[in-house]
Amino acid sequence: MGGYIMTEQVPLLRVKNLTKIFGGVTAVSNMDFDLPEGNLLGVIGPNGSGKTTLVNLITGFVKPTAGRIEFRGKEITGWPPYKVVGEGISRTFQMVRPFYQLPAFKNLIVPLYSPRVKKLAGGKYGNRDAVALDLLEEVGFERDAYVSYKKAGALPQGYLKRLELAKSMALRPDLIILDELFSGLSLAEVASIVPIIEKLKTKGKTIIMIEHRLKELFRIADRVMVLNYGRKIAEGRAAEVMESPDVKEAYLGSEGE
Amino acid sequence: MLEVQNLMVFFENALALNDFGMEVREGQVVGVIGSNSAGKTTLMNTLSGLIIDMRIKEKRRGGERITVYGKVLFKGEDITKTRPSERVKKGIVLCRERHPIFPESDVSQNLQMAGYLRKRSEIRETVKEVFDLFPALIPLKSRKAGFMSGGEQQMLAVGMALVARPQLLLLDEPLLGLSPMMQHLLVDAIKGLKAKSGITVVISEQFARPVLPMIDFGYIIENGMLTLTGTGSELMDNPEVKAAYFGI
Amino acid sequence: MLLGTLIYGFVNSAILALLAMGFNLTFGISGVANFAYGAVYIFSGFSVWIFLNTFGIPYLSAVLIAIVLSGLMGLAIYYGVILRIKGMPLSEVMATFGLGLAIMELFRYFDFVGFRYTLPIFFDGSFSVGEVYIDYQRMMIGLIAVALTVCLYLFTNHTRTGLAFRAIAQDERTALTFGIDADLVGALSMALGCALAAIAAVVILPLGTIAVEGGYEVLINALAVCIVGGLGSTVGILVASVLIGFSQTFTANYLEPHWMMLVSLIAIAIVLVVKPSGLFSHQKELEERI
Amino acid sequence: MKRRKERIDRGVKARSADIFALTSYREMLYLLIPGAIPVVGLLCFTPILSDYWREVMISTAVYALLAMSWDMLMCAGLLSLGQSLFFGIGSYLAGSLNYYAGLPPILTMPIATIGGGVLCTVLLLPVLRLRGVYFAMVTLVLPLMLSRLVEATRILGGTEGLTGLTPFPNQLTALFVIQLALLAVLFGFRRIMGSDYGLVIKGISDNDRSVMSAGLNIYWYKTQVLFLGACVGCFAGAFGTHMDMFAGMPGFALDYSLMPVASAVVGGTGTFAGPLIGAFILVPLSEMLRALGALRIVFYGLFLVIFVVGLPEGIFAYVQRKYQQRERWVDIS
Repeated sequence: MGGYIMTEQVPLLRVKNLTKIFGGVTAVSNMDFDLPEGNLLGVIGPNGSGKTTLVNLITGFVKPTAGRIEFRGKEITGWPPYKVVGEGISRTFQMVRPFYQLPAFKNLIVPLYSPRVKKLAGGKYGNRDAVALDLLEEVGFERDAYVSYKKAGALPQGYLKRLELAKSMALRPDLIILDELFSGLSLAEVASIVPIIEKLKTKGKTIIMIEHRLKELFRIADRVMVLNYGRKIAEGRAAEVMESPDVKEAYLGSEGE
Repeated sequence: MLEVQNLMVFFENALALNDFGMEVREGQVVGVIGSNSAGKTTLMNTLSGLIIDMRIKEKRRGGERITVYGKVLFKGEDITKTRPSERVKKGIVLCRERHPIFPESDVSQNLQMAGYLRKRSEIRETVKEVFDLFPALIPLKSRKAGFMSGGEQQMLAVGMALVARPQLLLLDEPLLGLSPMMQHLLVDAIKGLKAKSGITVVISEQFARPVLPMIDFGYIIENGMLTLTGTGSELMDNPEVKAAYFGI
Repeated sequence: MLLGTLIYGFVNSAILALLAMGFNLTFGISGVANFAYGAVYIFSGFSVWIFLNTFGIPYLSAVLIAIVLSGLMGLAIYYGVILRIKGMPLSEVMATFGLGLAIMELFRYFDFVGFRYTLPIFFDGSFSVGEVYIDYQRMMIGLIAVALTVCLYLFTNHTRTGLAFRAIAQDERTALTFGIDADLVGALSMALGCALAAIAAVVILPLGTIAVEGGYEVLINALAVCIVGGLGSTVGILVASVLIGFSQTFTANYLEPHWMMLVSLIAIAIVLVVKPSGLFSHQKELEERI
Repeated sequence: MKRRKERIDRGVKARSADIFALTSYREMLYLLIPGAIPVVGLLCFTPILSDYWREVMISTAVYALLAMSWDMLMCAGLLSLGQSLFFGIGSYLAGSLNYYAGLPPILTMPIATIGGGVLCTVLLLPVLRLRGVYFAMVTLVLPLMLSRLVEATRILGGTEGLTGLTPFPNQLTALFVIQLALLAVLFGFRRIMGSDYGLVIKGISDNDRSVMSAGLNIYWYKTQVLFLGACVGCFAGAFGTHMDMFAGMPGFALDYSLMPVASAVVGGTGTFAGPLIGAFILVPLSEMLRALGALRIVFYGLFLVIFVVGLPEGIFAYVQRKYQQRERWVDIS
């Protein structure tokens, strides 16, 4: 169990004995982990190992069967999503969920409208359109290009993923959970998004990334956690984790990568 | 076996496929490689005839106008305007992207449904073959498909396409969202399929790495246009392909 | 008293289940809420009456013809109206409702109003269980409801067309890739739904008079049962019709009859508040999973 | 020669997204004319009608209000089949205030509007979590239930209802009251939906999980929309009560539930102008069909089918598209 960063203060996120059972199938069982502030935790595991359910549990989209989630020492187990966001946790969806009928930048109006943003902005909303366009530029939409004004339904996947990222960033969160942000993106697109995440990290944001793209993930992750059948089978630094025979068998198959 | 000539597809004013042409010989595995929204799914929908159905539905709804120009020839016969169900009868079966399964039915029912146009004895036979190909599905026989993991669903989806007894199997992004182990498993399965039954496969992918080694011929498509063609190894050695799809 | 209530509660439930079956079938498969359902019900009732009294056709053949006619009417509605607006639920509801309105009021126009519009019962006579008398017709309704449920279950789970029905219900575009023709299956489901409405009509209507207002009532009842049970679920329908049927009968026997409607309405409201997607809908479980 | 029909937004439309880009009177007119049509049409045209048609206009306006209230709920993804709940509650509230307390219409109508809005919102609060057709079912059932309750308990005049209520001073006053209300609701709702708040509402019906993950309590927003819609519906009810000098069980009748939906479907949903147009077609149409006597409802039903099948997107959506887009044939080489 090496590789822990020993700190005295409370971790940003603490998950204890988290369990979720769906119609007889245990999706997440007895999950335990701590996430110190400013860390980037990578979560990997085969399909159906409970990664997305874990995200849904933390963000309140699914209520846990048992267990406890603490954020900054405050218990948030079973809170509805909007309250969890209010505490400073935001997420992206694996299957993007934009408002297809709205122009790309208008998509960001909705998160910018949230009470959290209002509180952080000192009670003033200001010109949301301008903020939205700035955010889009931050995630790689070209400034003043037509693409920001296009209907989200007409955007290619790469832009939709960026939009999804921008939507979670708009909430000014302390913890961002990225659910398979890179899935369905080409290498070039992934390469252009990685710096955005690195920049978030240098700004002191805590990030959980769920990924299949190990190469990119290992480059930026501080720690990696491996799930299989709803259980944590390994946790630690990337290199150490990948040495574990359990992980090799469960995840990479015989060949490895 | 399959020939596509000057295919152009418009979604209202947006051009999804521009002057696209390709050719598939019997027994080949052909790859269509391209990044997101390059037109791969549109191509697959056009080949399987789904686009005809989409056009009718959009028209009824007064939505986007879909226009298709060009020709699709299957065994020398023009099938550009043939309905999807007729195409399945002729042996063109598409496995759509993102795990196309029936979530509320169990695995064996899913396989039965896929064999709608085939005889019962044929279904029984192919279902057995599918279980041979994907032994992981056997213990899941009576599990509701919606409760299975993405990888299991994708196996099932490919299995369902096989039950429809294709001569030409179209796989639309079969590796999307799968873990490396699942990807290996599927690629192996497709290779085995080709070796065993000599089926013709068109596979569309955005990840060139796992696909290129197994294809006989590949088309690289960008923004709806054909940019490169060549055999699998030719493409793998091509510096541009390397730069774009291998990140080297 | 209690035994009688139980038995009549069962018959009442069977009637509700019969009424809801066709509506549920069409909705479950093609996603079309056929608001002309009540009109089809009335249509088949009147057509049997016309065949019997105007043309003098024997009862059984009149019934069969009426059922086939209703099925054909379903086909006609599908190809004539629904096909053009498929995928827009509200438009479907409005168009079928308008059509149903036209059909029912046409009967009123031709003066099909009054007590003489009754159908003869199939089997005369009754028998007694303890102190309760039940007539054969009511018993037959119960039996037919059970038999039809079993047939439908077998049909949707074990025949090719039945499986195609369920495939279309779950994912139309994927079903299309296996050569299942969505329009054809949708039309068939509509025809079958209307035929089921006709069957319900010919067995239930002999208990009372055929009235245009009955059409609206049938539609509301079918809707209530389907939604409480969870749209598209066969088991749900059975449970819901038992729930509503018994609650109605109990109110009628132990409270005053004019509370009957109120009690069943309250039952519906409570079920929906407690279990928001109906009693037996799998949708929610699956949705949570994603 | 291969050809294909192309749709292009008119230049003015593209520019009008940004108000400062308007340069000429022509472009100003382009934007203003559609808005002016209902104002001019209602306020100037209807007073010259005969008494009978004024009466028709008034009941049309009542239905149009209900239809717009329906559309407001629809914007937040709440499919209501029970607009008669709003109508009935507004009607009974205004009626009993007038009947028992003797308040004049000028007081009963605002009280019934706000009070009814609160009451309806509270009634529907427990089912706000229901989606789509399930919400529709409850809303369909509630007014039926209330009218049975009135019948069974014989409160509020039972089946007889409350009669002899204070009418409006004259027909023209009533006409202007309802038409001003109509215009206020039309432009007010359109304004609301055009704001950032409206975007959030649309977001809820489009993709509620996305809104939830944006840190907004969707149920709170749905409650607000429900209140807005209910207020408008209750106003219609209160107005109708004083118009007919009667409040009773017919207020919960299915007519008031179905007509708004029909209007919205015929006119096109989500625009408020659509339901308005729909109501102004369907209600006078049903009056004109009176000449057919007993066949009236038959033809009415058939017209409904024809409208829906002929223009599935709705009249307003179609007109708007034609107004804002050009079509032309282009060659494909």
